[in-house]
Amino acid sequence: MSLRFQRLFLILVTFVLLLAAVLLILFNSQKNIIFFYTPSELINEKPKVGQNIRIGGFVKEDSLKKITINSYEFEITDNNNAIFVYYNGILPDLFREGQGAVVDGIIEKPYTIKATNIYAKHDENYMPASIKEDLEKNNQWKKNYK
Amino acid sequence: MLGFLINPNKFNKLTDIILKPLFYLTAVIFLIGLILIYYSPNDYQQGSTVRIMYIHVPSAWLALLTYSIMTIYSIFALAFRIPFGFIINSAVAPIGAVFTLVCLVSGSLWGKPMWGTWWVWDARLTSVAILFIVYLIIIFINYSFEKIEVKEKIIAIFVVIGSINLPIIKFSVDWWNTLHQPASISKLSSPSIDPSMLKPLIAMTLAFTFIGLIIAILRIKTEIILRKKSI
Amino acid sequence: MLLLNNLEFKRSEKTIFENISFSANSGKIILLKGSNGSGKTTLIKTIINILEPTNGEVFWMGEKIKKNIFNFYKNTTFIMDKTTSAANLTIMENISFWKNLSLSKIKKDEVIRLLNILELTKYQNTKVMYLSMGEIKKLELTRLIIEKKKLWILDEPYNNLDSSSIEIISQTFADHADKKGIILLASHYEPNIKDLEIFNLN
Amino acid sequence: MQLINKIIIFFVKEFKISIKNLSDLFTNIVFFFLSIFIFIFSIGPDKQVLSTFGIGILWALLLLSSTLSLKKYYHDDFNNGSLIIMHMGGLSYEFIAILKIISHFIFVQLPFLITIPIASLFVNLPYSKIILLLISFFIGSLVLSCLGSIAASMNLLNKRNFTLSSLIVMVFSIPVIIFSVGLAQSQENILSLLNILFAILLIFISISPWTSAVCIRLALANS
Repeated sequence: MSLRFQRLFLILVTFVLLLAAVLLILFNSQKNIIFFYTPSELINEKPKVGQNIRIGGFVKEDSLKKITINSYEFEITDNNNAIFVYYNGILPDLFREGQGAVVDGIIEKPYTIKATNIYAKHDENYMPASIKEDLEKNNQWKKNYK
Repeated sequence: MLGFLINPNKFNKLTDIILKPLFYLTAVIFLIGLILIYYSPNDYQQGSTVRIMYIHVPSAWLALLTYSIMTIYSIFALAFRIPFGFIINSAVAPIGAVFTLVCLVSGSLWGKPMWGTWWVWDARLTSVAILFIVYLIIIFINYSFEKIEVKEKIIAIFVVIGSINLPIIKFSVDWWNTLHQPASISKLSSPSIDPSMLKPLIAMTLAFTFIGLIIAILRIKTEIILRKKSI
Repeated sequence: MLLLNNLEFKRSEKTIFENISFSANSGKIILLKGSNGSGKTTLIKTIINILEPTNGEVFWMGEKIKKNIFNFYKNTTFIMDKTTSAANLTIMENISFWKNLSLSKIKKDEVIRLLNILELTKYQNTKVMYLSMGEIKKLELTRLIIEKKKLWILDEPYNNLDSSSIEIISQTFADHADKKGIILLASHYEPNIKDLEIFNLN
Repeated sequence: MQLINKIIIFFVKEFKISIKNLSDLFTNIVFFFLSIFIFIFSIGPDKQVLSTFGIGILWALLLLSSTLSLKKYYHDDFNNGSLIIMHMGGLSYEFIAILKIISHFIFVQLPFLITIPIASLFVNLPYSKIILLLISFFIGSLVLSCLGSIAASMNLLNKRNFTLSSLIVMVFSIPVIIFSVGLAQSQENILSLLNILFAILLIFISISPWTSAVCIRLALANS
């Protein structure tokens, strides 16, 4: 077999393999590289009690309660389902109601998580504080700026 | 016209002319950027911590830009035997590494007050950390081979393979759930960053790019001289 | 048969050799002669297509060798200045590897006779790493006979050999030339072979 | 037909060499087990802890011990000229690289695979996970063979710094490790993780012969 034939054959095989690989990744990657689950995904997965889990979503409005000086209760929601979380420790600066957050924790009972770590997630919107006040004065402040 | 992109002599000639004006231009833009940052408003959520963005975003952009340039030059250098591409690779890699490090460190400083952690292993942070290691390996290869002809080609091959990482970095925030927020600027449809904050960001990005360019020009000139000597 | 046309090789702007043209027909023995660093090994590597010439072409049977390199290799035995044998295998294992790889039809008793001539028979089942340099070189040279090819290209075949072995080798070369073979040697030593064509590289 | 003959000859030779270098292989395996022991001693022999960390430990140590054998990958064949002889025997460098990858997988990585069930006893893995672990090791070690080929061929002419090839292998193996450990630990979507791992394998199988061939050619031209 000549060199040219070996090369051509190999190039063909390479392309087929690469194509297959790209297709496989495209069809499968979304599910797997997960930093956190959303509450709905968590409910679908039906995890066992006592399992370590990380969920992300928004802190539900009017759900944050301060119990003692350093312990909190709140709900994480994705507008469909909500998970109840309680936490002992210091909350990050950005953590507030309506704001995105990621919770590291253990499932205590279904729909309830005991958090060990809380990260605040901020979105890609940047806006001067003064403009927000103006907007709120004129009732233009919409909820799509979370 | 574009000969300076592949020809060392033309590159030297052109850069001899533009280096000084470029230097003054950079200084002016950098100063303007600093002033704009000083007068830029606080974010409605993050307060004045948002000012870390004016370092973090430009350095991240430059880390990616440097690697993309290296990838393009490596492909051209390997395919069309343009030796200038190899010169660029070994000259520019440390610059990229430094910008990646600045990006990682400033991001970490930003993450602690905002997210509540210095570091998490989400897709964006991990892939940028891998980019940093890739830069380091390129530098190691640069210093551990004796024959220039061998090492430059091996660097180019390595750069091309490592470029798989680039789209992963760029799109990691869109493809997967990450703690890191998605991109703000490249969304053309809905501007998600206010003009009063966009202006200093653009000024700083320009300034960082020019600083990188100046260092790159100086390093490339040195590399050209070194190679002429070693022959 | 083998034709070098205006061959030139530059390594990072430095010219190693240029304007090398010669042809080698059947039955010829050509010695590439030159002092250390004159580019003998580089020239040989260029002919064998390990290095690409910056200019010029090598032809085999009137065809550019690059066009069908394996066709050229099918007719070539290349002996390097370093060893080719796997240090961990015995002499016989190495020989059978070479024999099978080159699809040679040499018979077993012929191989034994060859080893007898070169005084290697008693080491048949010894690992190569226990042999002396001269014996390894002799083992290397058995490839010339085993592979049964037309063109022999050798880089410094006389290194580490004693005078009696040199005589055997020179005799082998003469025999091969009589059988219409072509031999290309690079060496700074000038062997005692008649009809030797010398090509000076300096 | 000739090509198949040559492939068989190649593997016969590799087999003979690896039989004679069996002690190297055993050294690697002993390294693997000894480092498992050291890991166990350093985090304490608590069975609960071990079974949570076990898969990660096994994977990390497999990676480290497979980088030990990198020096042998192309070095001997390159130094004694076998690469040129094989090329002149009618195999392109790309093909030699493929054969080398397969032989490295068979003669170096597979013996590790056989020892995995024993190793998993030490780290107290549940039986149900061993099958998954073996599958992930099977794919992962093939990827490691491909990566080893890239790294070892890149490092052929580097006489000063041999750790560099280990670094190259380790950087590229990060995705493999992430998905393999994920596969061995997950309960759901095993199939899609397996698919991703397989895709990574395909990518590295398709690029490593080309890269290795370029590097080998470069090394031969400059030696």
